[in-house]
Amino acid sequence: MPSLLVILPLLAVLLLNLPLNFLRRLAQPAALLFAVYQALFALQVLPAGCTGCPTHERWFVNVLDPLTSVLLLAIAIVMFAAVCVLRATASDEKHGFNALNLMLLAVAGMNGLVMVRDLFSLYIFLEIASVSSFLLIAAQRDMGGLEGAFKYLVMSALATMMMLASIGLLLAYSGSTKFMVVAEALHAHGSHGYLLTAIGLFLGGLLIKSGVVPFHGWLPDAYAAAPAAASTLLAGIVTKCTGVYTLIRLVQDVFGPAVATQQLLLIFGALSVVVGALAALGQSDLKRLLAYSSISQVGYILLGLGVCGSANKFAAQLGVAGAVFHLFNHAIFKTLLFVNAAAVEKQTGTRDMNRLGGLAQKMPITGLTSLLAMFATAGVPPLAGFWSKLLIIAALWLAGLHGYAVLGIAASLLTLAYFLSMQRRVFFGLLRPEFAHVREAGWALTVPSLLLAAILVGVGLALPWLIGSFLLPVKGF
Amino acid sequence: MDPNYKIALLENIILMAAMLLGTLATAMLRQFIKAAIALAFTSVVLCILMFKLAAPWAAVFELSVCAGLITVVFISAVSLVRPATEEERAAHVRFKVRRYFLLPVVLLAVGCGLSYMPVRPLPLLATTELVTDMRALLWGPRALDLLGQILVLLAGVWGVVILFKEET
Amino acid sequence: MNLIALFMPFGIFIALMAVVGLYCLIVTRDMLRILLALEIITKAVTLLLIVGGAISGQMALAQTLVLTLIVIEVVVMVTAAGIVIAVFKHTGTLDVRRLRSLKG
Amino acid sequence: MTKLMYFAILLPAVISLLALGTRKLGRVCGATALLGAVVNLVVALKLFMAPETAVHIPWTSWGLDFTLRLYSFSGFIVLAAAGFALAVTLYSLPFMAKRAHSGLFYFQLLLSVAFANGAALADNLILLLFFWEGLLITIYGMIAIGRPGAWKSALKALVLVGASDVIMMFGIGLTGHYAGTLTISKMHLALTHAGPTLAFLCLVIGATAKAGALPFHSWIPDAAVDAPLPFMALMPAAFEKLLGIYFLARVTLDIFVLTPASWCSTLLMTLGAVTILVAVMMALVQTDYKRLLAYCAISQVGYMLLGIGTAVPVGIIGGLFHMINHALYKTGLFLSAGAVEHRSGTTELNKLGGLARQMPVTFFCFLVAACSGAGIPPFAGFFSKELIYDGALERNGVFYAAALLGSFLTVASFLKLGHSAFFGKVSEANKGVKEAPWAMLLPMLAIAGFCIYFGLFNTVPLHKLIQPVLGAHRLEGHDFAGWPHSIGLVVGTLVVLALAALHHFFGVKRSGSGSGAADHVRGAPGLRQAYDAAGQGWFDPYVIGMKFARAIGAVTWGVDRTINWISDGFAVGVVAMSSYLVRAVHTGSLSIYIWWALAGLVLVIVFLVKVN
Repeated sequence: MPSLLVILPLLAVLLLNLPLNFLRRLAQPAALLFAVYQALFALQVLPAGCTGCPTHERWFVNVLDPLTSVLLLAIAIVMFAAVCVLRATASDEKHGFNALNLMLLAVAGMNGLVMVRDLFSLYIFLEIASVSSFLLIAAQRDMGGLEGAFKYLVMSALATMMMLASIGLLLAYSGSTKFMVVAEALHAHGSHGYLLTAIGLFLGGLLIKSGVVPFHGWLPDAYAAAPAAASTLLAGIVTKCTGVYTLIRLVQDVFGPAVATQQLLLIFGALSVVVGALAALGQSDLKRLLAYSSISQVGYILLGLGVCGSANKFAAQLGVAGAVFHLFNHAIFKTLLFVNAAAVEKQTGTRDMNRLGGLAQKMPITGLTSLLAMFATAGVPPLAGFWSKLLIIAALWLAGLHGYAVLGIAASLLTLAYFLSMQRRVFFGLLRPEFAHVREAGWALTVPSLLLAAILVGVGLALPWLIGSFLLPVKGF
Repeated sequence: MDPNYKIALLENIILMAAMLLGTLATAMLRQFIKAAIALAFTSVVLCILMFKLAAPWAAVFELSVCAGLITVVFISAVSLVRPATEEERAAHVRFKVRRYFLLPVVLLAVGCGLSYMPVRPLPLLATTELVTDMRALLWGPRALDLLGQILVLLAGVWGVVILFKEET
Repeated sequence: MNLIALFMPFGIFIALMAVVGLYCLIVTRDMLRILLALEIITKAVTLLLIVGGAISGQMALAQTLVLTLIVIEVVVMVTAAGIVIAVFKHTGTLDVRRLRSLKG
Repeated sequence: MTKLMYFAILLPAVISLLALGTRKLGRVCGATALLGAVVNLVVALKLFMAPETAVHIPWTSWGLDFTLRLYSFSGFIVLAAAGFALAVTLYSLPFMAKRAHSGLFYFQLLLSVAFANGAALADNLILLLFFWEGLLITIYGMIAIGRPGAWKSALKALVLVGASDVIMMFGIGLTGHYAGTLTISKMHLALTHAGPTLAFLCLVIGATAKAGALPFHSWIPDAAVDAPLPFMALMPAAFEKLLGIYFLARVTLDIFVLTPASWCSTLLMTLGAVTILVAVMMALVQTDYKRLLAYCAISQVGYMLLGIGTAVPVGIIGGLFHMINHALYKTGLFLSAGAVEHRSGTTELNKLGGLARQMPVTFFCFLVAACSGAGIPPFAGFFSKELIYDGALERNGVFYAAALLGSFLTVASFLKLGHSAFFGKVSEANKGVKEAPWAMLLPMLAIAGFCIYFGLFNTVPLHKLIQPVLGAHRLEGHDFAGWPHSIGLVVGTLVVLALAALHHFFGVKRSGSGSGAADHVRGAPGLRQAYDAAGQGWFDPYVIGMKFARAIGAVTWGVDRTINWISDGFAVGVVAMSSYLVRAVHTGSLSIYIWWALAGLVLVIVFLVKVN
């Protein structure tokens, strides 16, 4: 029952807020349980999802294709990690409880978002996830959080306005907001300026939401300023769902991979890859570095998506498969890195990398898993990130876009450079005397770290199996 | 062209011009309260326009919620922050008008540009399914939107709880 | 029927309203005015949705969309106002230029 | 049975993780490792008994499939590996007890078992390569945890074995290309064209390098000194030989069709003969117990190469039989070296002596293993060597002569080793030496038992283990069990043995001590210069390679300096500058960010409209 994935969090929020004290204590286990349920559900429909799992119900009919199922799985995993981080870092019970409710709402929004097939419903669920995210960022009412939330809110409102304008224009033309109807209508006069304006407006909105250069201004501020649990959820999955997933879905299903769209995706993708990596290189705030790294990695996803309409069918298939795979991988390793950042911040009280150092001795699990995540991000075999980057770069090369392929490889070096600098400044080197008594951050942070690291390694090793059964069919619907 | 349509169009254009004036007033009025009231005025004109375009439900909603509730939100917000900002506001006034000098130029450029832009004709698609009963639509195919509304409202409630509740 | 001919008179005004909103959004330094600017753009978009429904004949659909849009609009505005007030309590000002501690 | 095959790979791996987890717990970790080895042996026994079977799980469309195949040969290898693993694990319990990193050692030992089982069972070349490379990692790891500074030897092993593996990878690619499949059991390539021949040579290099033949051998003697001793007994003495020769046999028997007429066969035999002679010459002059054994092990690989290279049934059977015999007696010898090291604290022959009285059981085991290695009837090594001689003689008398000469030198070096370690005067330091603990003796005795058993009752191993590998149709009705058929060969061998003994007594008389029995060889005109050169690493490809690399490095130094400012000053500068600029434009101002977004939006729309 896919609709349960939206209704259960809603019911949970309603139930947990009944004026009964013991219910509050059940909140975190309930949220974890829900995450596990969702993960199991997604895993169960994943194998059947290749052809599209038929679902007979009122709201979500036949929506469980591979792309949606993969996103559902990623949402569940990131939510699990975020709830764990919340448990470890919440300043007091009240804050923790508030944040948990908002997380449940955000997850309900994202679950709906990946399952709807209607432009306007998409907007609604997008807005649910976004509003919950603003509130999660601002929840502590500290200055940084408020600033980040305000910037995010304004840019996000701008983005939704663009999307709504596009929906209005398309409504006037096609008389509907359903993906299928709009896609057919666009097919008839796809090259008319009016419709292209509509598409452009929607793309612009999505590019803001995904934080692609030059639409990205809000992203580093929001990521860096948010409380640990919120930034885990936000960086791990919210922007991936609201921006990147939607972009993939709409470009594939509704707007169609026109030549101009592809070129735009490639240009913005390349710009993001380079600018994100360059900006990350000079950061001293750990979370801000990770935020810029996110921009850079989203650029890779866009590059992969940019060949989705290539004349070389195999390249197109590889590109989309790579984009979706990288989306999933990025959700995993970025979550892992944010969990570790939360552990470091919790144990040392700072995120300034110039003041850290040598923590790998004291926090071996955190150091090791972030090394893994870093290798995965930079694309070191056989971790998951290597394969997805390989797919993307291979697709670019096959499609004849050699320049972009070379750029992708070169930017990998930059990725490695800024992550090595991070690893060196935080985990290696000399341990500062004030951190002599730092210890590992406790199970609530190490368990999700280890889990996510295991997923990274496992997915990387299982690639030969994954690629035939899940990844390549993504393009096939 | 149908003369009735032309008259209706003229009325609509007059209304939209009023709306545009309302937005300009919202943007440029010095006092915030007045700006908020100008926004409410814009909403009222939009409401009339909706009535004319045969959207009574939306019009009622626009009138009650946007013209009413949102104005209240703004006014109460500004009353919450007013005391300390009067001086600052005064300091801004001097160059504030100057900042809006460019707006008429931009508006003129955009308006002219759009009016004289050559656009190929685009045929209207024959709509396949025409649903006229709004309630049937809202409870039928678009029931998902209602679920979404509930979720958004819940998020809003949490927003109020988190942001407005005094720290104890 | 030509969609462009039907749409253009509305389209120009909607675009002009949006431009007013965007202009205000960029030049203003008052955080509450930023919210007003967003509201202006929202008005334009609301009108666009209604016009879209009117042109395609899907008035019922357009109305349901506008209903939902208004609900969401209120929630976003309340949230935004809450954030602005919280910022004010921290800094004692509504100047958006003060929101520049996160940079680089 | 398919489940059993998974068990054979997964169980040791899982238990290895357990050992890693309990590495701080000393005895618990050892017990875990022992348990792992026992479980593995049980699984291996069951596998050996099981009928021929295969697993095939398609992975990719281009031939990388998960394919395992259990048949007489792979079952035999898995069983033998399991036996050695158990013996070495049991032996390590006392040996590693007081040493650092014992947990890591057990972890890697069991992991090696898993990889070895995987490599033996794999029926897909890429899959095989995966397990093969896994062993490379454990080799590196196990050498590196030896005495301080062992990482140098580990690196040498990694580079040399890695280099040969790269060649093998290339060979696998070529083979897959020509055969059109990567499944080993589906390949039958004739060595008639240049392409397949090149592929064959690459694979042979991979296999022989793993077995430790020239010229990829030089890491073994270094590792012998640096690595923990059980590693030597396990890896170079047993696993590497088993797997290397196993793969060589599969390359020559299954993947390619090697005929006696082919020049490849002659090449293999020549390589074998050269390996025998060069390595045993080196062995003869060593003054360290372990180094001597290491060179000896290399030389024995030559016999196997020679036997398999003959491409006639008797030679192949001899080679394979020698593989298992050699694994047995060389493991036994290394274990005896470990026992000596464990008790006396040194393995330098000059400092040893007279241990036969103090460590009688160890001496007995050494004696049996050495006899087997020297080819003295009726020990196992005698029979396998006779078969190889037979095969060599069938092809060409020169190879027979070389093998016989090698045998002479082998005996001489074993006599030197035994004499100097176990006879003569007891040195002052070794006065209090006692017999090794039972956990070390038990594996040694078992191995000694097998050396005798496989000799006296050689029908059993030959009928059950070796001859099924070739299959009835290739044996052409021959049966190689029992006593050698040719009396002439036996006489020849006995004469050589006697000559070696005479030579030894002559040497002892001349130099006055057991360890100096071969000094006259070391000092012989012509040979002395060769030995000196070898001592300086002139024949060591690693050393040569490093010298070469250093020379190139010196030449490119100047070029490098000129490029340096481009890469260091220029490229890094550009990156740092752009990074600074990028950060500088992120002023934190909301309206600027909105500007960017709007500009982007206009760009998107204009681009879309214009390009369409």
